[in-house]
Amino acid sequence: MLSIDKYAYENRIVNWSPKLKALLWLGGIILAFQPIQWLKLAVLVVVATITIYVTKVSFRRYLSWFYAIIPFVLLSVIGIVVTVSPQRSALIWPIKFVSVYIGMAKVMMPKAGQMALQCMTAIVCTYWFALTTPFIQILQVLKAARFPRVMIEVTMLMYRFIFIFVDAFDQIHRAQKLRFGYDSFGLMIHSSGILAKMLFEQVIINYEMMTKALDAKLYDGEFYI
Amino acid sequence: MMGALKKYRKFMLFLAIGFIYTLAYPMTAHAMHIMEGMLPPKWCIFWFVVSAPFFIYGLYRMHKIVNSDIPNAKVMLALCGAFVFVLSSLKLPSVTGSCSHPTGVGLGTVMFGPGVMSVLGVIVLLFQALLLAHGGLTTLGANEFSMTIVGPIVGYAVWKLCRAMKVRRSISLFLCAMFADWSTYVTTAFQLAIVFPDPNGGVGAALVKFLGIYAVTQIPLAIAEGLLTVIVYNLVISN
Amino acid sequence: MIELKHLSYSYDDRVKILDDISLKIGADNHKVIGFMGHNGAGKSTLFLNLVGELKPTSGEILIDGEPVEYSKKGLRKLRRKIGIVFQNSDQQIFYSIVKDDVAFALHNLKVPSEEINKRVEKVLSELDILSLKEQPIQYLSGGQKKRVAIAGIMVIGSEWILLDEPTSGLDPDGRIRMQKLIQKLVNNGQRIILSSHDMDFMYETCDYFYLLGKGRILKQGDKQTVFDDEQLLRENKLDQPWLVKIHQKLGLPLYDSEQELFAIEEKHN
Amino acid sequence: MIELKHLSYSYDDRVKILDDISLKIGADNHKVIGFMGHNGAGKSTLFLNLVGELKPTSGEILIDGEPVEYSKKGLRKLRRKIGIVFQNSDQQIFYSIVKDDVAFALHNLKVPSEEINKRVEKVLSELDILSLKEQPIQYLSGGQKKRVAIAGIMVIGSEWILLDEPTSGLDPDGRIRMQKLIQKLVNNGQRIILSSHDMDFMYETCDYFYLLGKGRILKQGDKQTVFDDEQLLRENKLDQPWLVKIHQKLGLPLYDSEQELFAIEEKHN
Repeated sequence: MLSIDKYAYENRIVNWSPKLKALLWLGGIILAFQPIQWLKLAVLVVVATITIYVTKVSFRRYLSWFYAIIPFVLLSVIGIVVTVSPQRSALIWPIKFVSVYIGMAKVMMPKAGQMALQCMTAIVCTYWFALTTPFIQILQVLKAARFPRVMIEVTMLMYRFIFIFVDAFDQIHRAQKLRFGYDSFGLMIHSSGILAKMLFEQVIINYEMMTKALDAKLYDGEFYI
Repeated sequence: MMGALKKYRKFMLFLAIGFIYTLAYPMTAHAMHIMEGMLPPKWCIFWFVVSAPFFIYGLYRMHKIVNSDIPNAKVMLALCGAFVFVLSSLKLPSVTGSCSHPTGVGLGTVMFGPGVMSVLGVIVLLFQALLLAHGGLTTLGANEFSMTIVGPIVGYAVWKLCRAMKVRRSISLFLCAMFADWSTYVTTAFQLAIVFPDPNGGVGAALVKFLGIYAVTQIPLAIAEGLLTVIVYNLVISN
Repeated sequence: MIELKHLSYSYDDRVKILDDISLKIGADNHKVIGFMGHNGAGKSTLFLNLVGELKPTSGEILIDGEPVEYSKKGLRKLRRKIGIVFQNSDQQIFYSIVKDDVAFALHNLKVPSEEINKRVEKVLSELDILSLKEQPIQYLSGGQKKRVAIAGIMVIGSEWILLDEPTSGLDPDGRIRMQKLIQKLVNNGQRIILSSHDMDFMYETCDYFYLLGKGRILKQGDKQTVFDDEQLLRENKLDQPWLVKIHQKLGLPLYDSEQELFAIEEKHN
Repeated sequence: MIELKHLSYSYDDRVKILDDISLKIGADNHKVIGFMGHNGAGKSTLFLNLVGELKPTSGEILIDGEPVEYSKKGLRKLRRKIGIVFQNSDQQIFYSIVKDDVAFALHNLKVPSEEINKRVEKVLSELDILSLKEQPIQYLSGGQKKRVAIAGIMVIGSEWILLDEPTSGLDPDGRIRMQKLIQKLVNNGQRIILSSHDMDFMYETCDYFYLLGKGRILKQGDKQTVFDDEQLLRENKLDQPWLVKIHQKLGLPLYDSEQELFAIEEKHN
């Protein structure tokens, strides 16, 4: 589930300063937002290539991280270009609907294309950052950016606990699936409910045990960062 | 476990209510996320600025809680946050063929007061952007506003209203879940509409378009989540 | 019979957790088959492949001569043939009352409720926990919970049951009861595949063994064959059962179980 | 020395989980003390009383002659003397990088950071996990996490360390390493209290034993004394270690460990 995290610890530039990586990310984002279109495209290709090289990730797996988001980008593009107009000539693929036409607005096409390109370039840059910077280093960036201490402490703990919950989630989900708990829509809703309830119980069980463990470690109210 | 339940009876009750809120604020994370790079810089900044006061208020509340008499409140906050994050990966099928993911942000709202969730919400969004590759860093402010500010406030208001009108608990939950969800998506649609107005109909027409697009995924999802909420509520209560 | 043909599995395209494994499980009428290997040797990955939770990267699995199909229907068929009980009972018991939990799979399969009741009762009595039927789970001991978890799978009526570390967390008494339970299941016609770090338990319980290491089958055979090579076991972070040790080092005969040893040796004295 | 005087504990004022226990732990220079008992016999409750997580319903605990104070300061003092490692490693690791988590307790003690680094490195190398120093916790194996959890307590340098089921989930190799580790801790001057269901492990590792049942101490003594009574162990759902069994039933001498048995018997042959 959290395969990105694993790559973040094993890439070629894991030891670079996280602040430098954050600055490079910012640079990439600025390039994605600047107006020259070919430069965006160049950044997209270059950063994607670099990412695959430094993380040693297979091209197929790299692409797989885009599957989930491309539908949403497309959906937004459709939202931008589809319009209703009385003039047939302003539209691509017009469909007559009563007295007006529904279709894609010609004037919006370049804008939609630019938005899609900008979006993809920015996503590629953020992936580069996420895949080369372990979350522990991101905490250092947050610290350097003077985020409040208590927020960083909670973030740090949350990062650790997420893996405990993911484990529990996987185990419960798998056990349900093997007992046919997800074989229909109704069963899926029901089983998801049980799963959520069981995870919720984990919050309490873990809290109880962790309280004891904190005492054993002489915890005094502060997590050092 | 049972020992724990008995010992923490009051605390458990508190948690149980919080949990129900969690599912009652089914911010549909992935479908509702505005992707990285989709908003122009000035709008990114605008939404960061708009969300900032809520965030700062959240931090203030968080400090209060940490300094209150809840033992190890930081651990509790982080456990709730991790729970919310993992719940957000619970897959529900949606009409678009891909999967939408409900996520709750409400647990902390009731446990620790309304403000805290804006901080925990930011952290969850950060994890989603960096560990799951969903959403984005530049659009974090905009997503924060729709999901952890508007959604919870509307959901909370609906819940309060239903309870005041003595609507049955399960129906209240159902409505609360749906309205929290819908208000989030209305906000997101609005955020996109002002950036990408329709060439013929302007912002208003664009809003209708984006609402229409999201409605396709959101209506069945909201119903599924409403059901889930009621089921989990019954499971927690029957224990 | 379960047959693996050149089965390989890798999580990330880099390291092969299972590397070209070919074997036939349950040939020659073996009833309790043991998989041994150190932590991380690939046992769990293999088990998850066997129940269709993971799809082999290459190679295939045949059940009674038919290749497994990874369609929804195919998987459903597979899971009615092979059930699995995981190590952690708490993560596979979903209801608070024993009988409700055991009935979970049957409800999902839309079995009529009289039939469900009958089958649940039958399984519970086979596992000697009929008295727990109406009990809340949270007051059960570790051994009892383990039985409930097993009941939840057994009720499906699958031919094979995979048990992952069935003795973990049990006290010595629970361990002995688990051994007896497995024997009883086998007598009822059930076939078992298990993995455990408890060498003595494995030795006394299984009748055929596979030693898994570095994603490959390093050795297979009956007790004598597999536990004979102390060096190989050591290399794989395992150990010989004490019955084998006293056979090899003290020159005593090799006994199949403690009971046998003491029964026979007592006669001698 | 840890002394319990008429210690009783009850969660709900009805059932006494611990019932008027009086004993002196660590008298006569015992270094590794084992508590045995079936699931639910009260071992965990006793351990939680020893580290001040639970306050005795009646009776008291004395550490080196001084009664435990249940003020914040008193408890802190107690926990610097007695550390505890729980069974589930995940619930006692709070940082995502090994060295950060091990350093946690030292930060809480306000130890200066160069000193912290030194002590963390020392502990990690003693536990043979120095190579894991910079590793993220989430990708470690169960056995490695266990070591990190132990390191996090060891680093405090407390006189006593309580280990609850230290071998659960470990493969035979991990089990042997745990045994060696405990020996190492003892050589460093630390004293260990442990509980485990693994009788063979207990037998070889501990030098003094308490048998807990129904909230009372049913028996105490060294190996010979405690494991001698097969009947009593059975009644408490426990078992004899195999070294004791072959001594009693085959008439071999009673050896302290496997190594000893085989070393001596080899000489004979």
